[in-house]
Amino acid sequence: MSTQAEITTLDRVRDLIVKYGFIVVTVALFIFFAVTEPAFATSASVLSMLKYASVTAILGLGVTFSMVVGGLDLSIGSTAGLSVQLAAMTMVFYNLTGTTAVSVVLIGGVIVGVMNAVLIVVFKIPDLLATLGMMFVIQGVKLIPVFGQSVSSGMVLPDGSTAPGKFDDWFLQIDRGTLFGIPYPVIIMMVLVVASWFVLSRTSWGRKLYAIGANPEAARLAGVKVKLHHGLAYVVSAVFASIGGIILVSRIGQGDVSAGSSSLLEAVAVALVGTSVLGIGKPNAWGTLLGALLISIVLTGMTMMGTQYYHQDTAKGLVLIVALLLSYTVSRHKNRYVPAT
Amino acid sequence: MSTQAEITTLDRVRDLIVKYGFIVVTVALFIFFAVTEPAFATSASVLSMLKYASVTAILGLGVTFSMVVGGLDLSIGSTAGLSVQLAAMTMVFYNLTGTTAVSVVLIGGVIVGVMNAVLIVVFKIPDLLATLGMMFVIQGVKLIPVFGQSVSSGMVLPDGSTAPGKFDDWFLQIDRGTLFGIPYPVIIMMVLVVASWFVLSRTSWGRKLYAIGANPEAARLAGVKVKLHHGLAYVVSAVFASIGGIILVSRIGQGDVSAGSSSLLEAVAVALVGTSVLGIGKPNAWGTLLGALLISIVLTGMTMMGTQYYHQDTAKGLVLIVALLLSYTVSRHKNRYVPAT
Amino acid sequence: MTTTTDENWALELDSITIAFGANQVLKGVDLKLRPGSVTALLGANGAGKSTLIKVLSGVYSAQGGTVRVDGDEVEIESPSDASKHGIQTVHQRIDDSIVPGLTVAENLVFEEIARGEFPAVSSLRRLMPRARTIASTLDLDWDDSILKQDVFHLGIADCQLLLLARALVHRPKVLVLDEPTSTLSASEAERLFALVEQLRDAGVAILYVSHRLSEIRQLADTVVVLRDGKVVDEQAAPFDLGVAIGAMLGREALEEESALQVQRGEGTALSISGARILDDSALVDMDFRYGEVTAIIGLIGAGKTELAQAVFGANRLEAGTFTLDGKPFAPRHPSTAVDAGVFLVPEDRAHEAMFPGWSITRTLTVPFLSRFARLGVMAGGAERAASATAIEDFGVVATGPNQPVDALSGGNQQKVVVARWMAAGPRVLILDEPFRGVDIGARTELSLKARSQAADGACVVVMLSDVDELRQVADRVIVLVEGEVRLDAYADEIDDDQIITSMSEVA
Amino acid sequence: TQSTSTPEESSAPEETSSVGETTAAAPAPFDGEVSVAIVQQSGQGDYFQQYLNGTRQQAEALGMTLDVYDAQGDNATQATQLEQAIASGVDAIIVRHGLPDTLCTGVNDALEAGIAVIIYDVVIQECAPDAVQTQQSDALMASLVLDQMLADVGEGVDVGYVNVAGIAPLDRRDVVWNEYTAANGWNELFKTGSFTNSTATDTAPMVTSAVTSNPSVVAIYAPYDEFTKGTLSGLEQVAGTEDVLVYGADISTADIELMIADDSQWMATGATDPNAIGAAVVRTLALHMAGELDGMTVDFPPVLITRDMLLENGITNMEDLRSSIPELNISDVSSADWIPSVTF
Ligand SMILES: Nc1ncnc2c1ncn2[C@@H]1O[C@H](COP(=O)(O)OP(=O)(O)OP(=O)(O)O)[C@@H](O)[C@H]1O
Ligand SMILES: Nc1ncnc2c1ncn2[C@@H]1O[C@H](COP(=O)(O)OP(=O)(O)OP(=O)(O)O)[C@@H](O)[C@H]1O
Ligand SMILES: [Mg+2]
Ligand SMILES: [Mg+2]
Repeated sequence: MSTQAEITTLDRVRDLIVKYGFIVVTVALFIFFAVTEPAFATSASVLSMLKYASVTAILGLGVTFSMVVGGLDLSIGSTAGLSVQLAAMTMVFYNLTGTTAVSVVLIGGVIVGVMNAVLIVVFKIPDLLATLGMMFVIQGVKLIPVFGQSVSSGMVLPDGSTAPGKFDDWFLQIDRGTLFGIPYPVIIMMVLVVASWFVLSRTSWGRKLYAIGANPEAARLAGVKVKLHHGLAYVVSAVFASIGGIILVSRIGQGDVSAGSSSLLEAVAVALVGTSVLGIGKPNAWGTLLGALLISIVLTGMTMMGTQYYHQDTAKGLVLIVALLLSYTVSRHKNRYVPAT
Repeated sequence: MSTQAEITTLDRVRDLIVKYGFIVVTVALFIFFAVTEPAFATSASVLSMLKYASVTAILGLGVTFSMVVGGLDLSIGSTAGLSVQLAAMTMVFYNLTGTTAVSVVLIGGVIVGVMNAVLIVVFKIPDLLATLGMMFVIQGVKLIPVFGQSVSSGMVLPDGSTAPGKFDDWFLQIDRGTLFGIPYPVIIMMVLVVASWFVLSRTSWGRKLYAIGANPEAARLAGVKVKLHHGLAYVVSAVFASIGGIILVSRIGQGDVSAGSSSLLEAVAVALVGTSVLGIGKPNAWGTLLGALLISIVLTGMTMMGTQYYHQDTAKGLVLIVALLLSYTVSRHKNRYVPAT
Repeated sequence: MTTTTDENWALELDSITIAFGANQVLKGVDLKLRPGSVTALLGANGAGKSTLIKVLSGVYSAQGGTVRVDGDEVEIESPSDASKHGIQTVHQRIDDSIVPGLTVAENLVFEEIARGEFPAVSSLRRLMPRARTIASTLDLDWDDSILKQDVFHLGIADCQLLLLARALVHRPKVLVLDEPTSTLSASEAERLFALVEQLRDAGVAILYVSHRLSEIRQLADTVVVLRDGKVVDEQAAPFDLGVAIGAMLGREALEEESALQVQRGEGTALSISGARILDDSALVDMDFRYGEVTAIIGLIGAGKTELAQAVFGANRLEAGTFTLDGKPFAPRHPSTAVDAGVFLVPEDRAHEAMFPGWSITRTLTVPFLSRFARLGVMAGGAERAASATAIEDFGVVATGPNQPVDALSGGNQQKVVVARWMAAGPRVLILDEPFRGVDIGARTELSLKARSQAADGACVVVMLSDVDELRQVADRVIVLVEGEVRLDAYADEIDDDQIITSMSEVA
Repeated sequence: TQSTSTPEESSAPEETSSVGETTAAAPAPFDGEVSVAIVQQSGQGDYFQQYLNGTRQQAEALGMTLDVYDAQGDNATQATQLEQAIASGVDAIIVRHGLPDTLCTGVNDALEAGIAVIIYDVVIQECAPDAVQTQQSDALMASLVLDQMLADVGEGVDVGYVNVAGIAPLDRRDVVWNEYTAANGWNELFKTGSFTNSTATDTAPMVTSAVTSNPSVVAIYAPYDEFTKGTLSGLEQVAGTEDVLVYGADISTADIELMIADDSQWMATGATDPNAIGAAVVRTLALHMAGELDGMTVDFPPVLITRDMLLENGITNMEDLRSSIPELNISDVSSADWIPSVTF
């Protein structure tokens, strides 16, 4: 057994590289930009970086939950977009308070989540397919009550009347307000990251979710209510999307028809990258956060260097790939491990 | 064996429903539109529907190959976009012939495919991650040589000179020309569908690909060069994307920065739907074609009925979900036969 | 280049070594196979048998040592190299060789497809003749409808037969069988033995891995014992298996099975009435009592798994009601059964009990998370302690509670999945084929555990298809044939012949 | 094909509009059934929704039936949909936005098929001279705003620019911008912006970073209201940029809300009323079909709208704006005594 002990020490060394290779990339990039761009490392710009990471990170956390149970929630972006419309409608069309708007949005999220869950666990449609379908549906449905228009106060309704309401100041503060100088979105993001991390890796529920992702049949035969929890994971995912949507709409200050649509791939990207950081090799909250930060750093840094937007896509992709090379290629032996019994 | 014989007869009944449930949806929709919209069933509009489906179908076939080996090529849309730029550059910037442009595009496709393959089989990066990274990279890279602009004949280059070349008439005919009244894109689509179907289900190579997707370990034990063929599938996928791109650019008649980007999700959708039609339960060429036709029918039909664009998204999603319900919920038991990795 | 050996061996392995990371699994294995003879490879779980075989078949390439075929040194870098040199292997894990999604026929000819021995273009119809040929080598009575269906419709046993046929059709020089009977019924096994003997007489050198001594007695000309990556004993017939087992386990063979003290329990724990187990079988009633080990024995397809899973709430029977301690018991989901103290150790541990990459600790605690959680928050300490104890009690060979279960050998994996349920103090414990791919040492330990659990008052039910195994563990015997009870008696009231005859009598 | 009057079709808000009186009988072909199709590059966003609304209302007023083909920003789709429109056998086609080379062939096919074609904002004259060419004057729109900017910030200052290349109207505004920067010694410190399917949201962070590293800019020109929105929320993230002035383009109720917000930095915008344009295009088409249109090109003049003006007149939405700037209605453009002009 001494031999096997060595194996694990070896593994530990490998893990170190895998674990920190990615973080090193992030930090290195940060330092690089901080040096080349004096304005980069200022507290103001760091905060705004965090702030722009927040929505991606929060959506990414949603995706993470769906990945933990072995699926992938493709409806996350459009769900965020739906929230934007719901919030705007509630306040502008129906002249209700921001609190109401938030509740409406969260309820909307739960409903979407439940619909995904039903399609997947009751009707047995593969996760990817079901959520892809929902993505299209939501994208369309969300625009029906607003006649495909961006909702803004004072807009004229079909009946010719003018929309009575406007955005709550309180609601606008969700994105703009700060606590001890830290923007609320950043605080919300951190709270959700810590919560997700705790739930996933410290609670029995999280353990069940991972079990379902690892081997649903074995989980079922161990008495885990697979369908229930598989479905709940998608409800969580959708609720996270709604929270992201709330921040988005509070940022835009009006119901933007297209908001959220571009978030999907980025959210999936950070969640996927998240699986490869910290050497955990499975979806996890901190990894997702790190992924979001990395992307935010790259975008901000490059814009400050005055590069064209399309160079940023290139960089985003390259960084992603480099990070993956670091993890997967270094820790390749782990993956190759094929138990023989 | 007797019990098993019964199983299969039962299955056969189920299969009938599964097999035709989807086709019925498609035909039903076609008839519905044909009745409500006189202009819908005219040969002209049927042809343009087929033409409209061609690019989605061809990209969908690419995705199908990547799915057959158990992966999913997310770089397909941006590869098509890359082809659009390459073709435009070759003809407009360098004043070369359409034939050269086609070759350049195809070579470009092979290169992308090989890069995907290397990332996946050599560096062991999970398919989804690798191609996602490539997607971002290509999206950016394709814009660098064209300064982020849509290339059109007579455009002014940064050095102040005017671009010398223009699109070949021959090249433009790829999309606009017809044979016996059938547009080339439709012919190309059909050729590729038949070819893909033949390769996948009638050749040893196809069986190897399916084996790699279903049980790589078994394939390896039997002596299949898993890495090689897994990689080749991605080369095929990228080449299909390039062909789709050629049709796109010939249709657009100039470089278009945004071309292809909207194709990804639709291509994935039709390929995924394809797995659920004809009761085959695994990625297959005819299914993909049918998926593309269905979506084309829905979009055209609704457009003629003069509905808002967002109703079309809704419909697209609903049809997708209905089709899936038909297949997966009716043929629920088939899922048991999906390999438990 | 040829070497000067006194005798011409079909296959010579010379000090083969291989390590995974720093885990030296094979430490210099020497092995010679005579043409026309059967060499049995014995070894405890984790001894390295499967690994050695994977070296032979080109799955892993040896890091040290040489391989000679017919005296010529050969490089075996890939599975196709192996078959090029006439070495055919049937691996232990069926799921590593079957390709779901392809038809039975395509699976039969798959190796030939893989090696490009088929024309690049070949419709299913063009594959059929070859497929029929291969099936016929084992005279499998598979008609075209079966050959054309998805291989996933096949039972686990049929899959095993398929793979055997696939290997045998090549008339190999060297045939390697890694625990081929662990999923076969007695009759199917007999058919296999006949075939093995026939091949031996045809001059094939056969390497045969099994944990079933009866088979080895029946088949083997030579016995080689592998222990911790080295050959520790080699015998020619007639064997002293006691010595062999001693060498294999590194201690004296355990007490004779007949030393088992039959205990009669009292108080019905679980009773089954009017149950239809298989599609069209007659209704059956059964009672299971506390304080005794009941073995349900039957061939594959007898419906043992169906019954077990129904009691555990994992699937439903067409008809039948259960009562637990006299109260009606109708589990809709395994969770209900678990709460009621009714546990099942499933048949296929890889697919039904293990989580890829999960540590021993996590694997052990899944069903009982609430016991290790306060307000839903896991108490890591309690968890680790519990698993340390379990590893201790069940003698699991592992680096510690954090080692991934799938890095253990078969026997130790089985110990873990059994320990998971036994440690939790079951009222009714059902074990479905608990001894599959488990060496005698582990088997004995597991049997003793089961018996002591019964002695402590639990109701233990074991699903088996092997009489030796039954003798080792059971107080009471129920013979199940096609979902119907053929015999129900205490172990000391009947002899093996009665059991075997009733097992194979069909209505 | 359903006519525009059916409810599910007019689900876009019908800005309160009034239909003018006609003093003469309609000439051929308007004495009978006339069917029109609009083939638009994108229908997403307020501007295009209002444009389409104007088109619908005017078409309805003229008793035309209208099919809407919407490529959702996909140029290849637009090409195919143009074919479909031709195939559906309408009398006239309105082509709105898109790439010249993409549409040229289709437009000519339509003309050959005897279909009247009117183009909005696609530079296509040389390849399809028989199509009526309309556009809002982007050059004028840009210079109106930039004159205002010059008046506000003066010459020789540091400025920022939010725009992307490759989109026809934006390129036309770009030309003017370059003239002004050259002429007035404006020092362009950054050019940024991202044209995606959520332009405003994606542009904001880029502006934030650009401004953070170029704190000395006093004014930013963002000649497309999605850019302007992005610029505003981008600036919000950077302390000390409260007095950077923003100059935009286009107008909608949503935009007005942003311009009149307390201490809004959006000073001026050059705009046409999309509703009015949408309507004017239909009127131009009608004249053309009746053979009464002289010339083959019509330009729709934009107006300058400043924040001060909005505040002074207490303007909160498009309605107020139109009532206080009637020119926006351009109802006299392409009008005739037999055409019931729609005003908004
Ligand atoms: N791919 C691998 N990587 C690391 N260790 C491995 C690998 N395959 C096997 N091992 C280790 O090598 C040892 C021997 O495994 P092997 O499967 O050969 O045992 P075995 O004799 O076949 O046992 P069983 O009778 O249970 O099948 C075990 O400790 C196992 O953990
Ligand atoms: N993996 C499988 N796929 C399909 N059919 C199976 C599978 N396993 C078993 N069967 C079939 O289900 C029926 C009952 O199998 P079951 O496993 O209950 O038999 P058993 O009595 O438990 O024997 P054993 O446990 O040795 O397989 C048999 O016809 C068997 O062939
Ligand atoms: Mg083994
Ligand atoms: Mg069984």
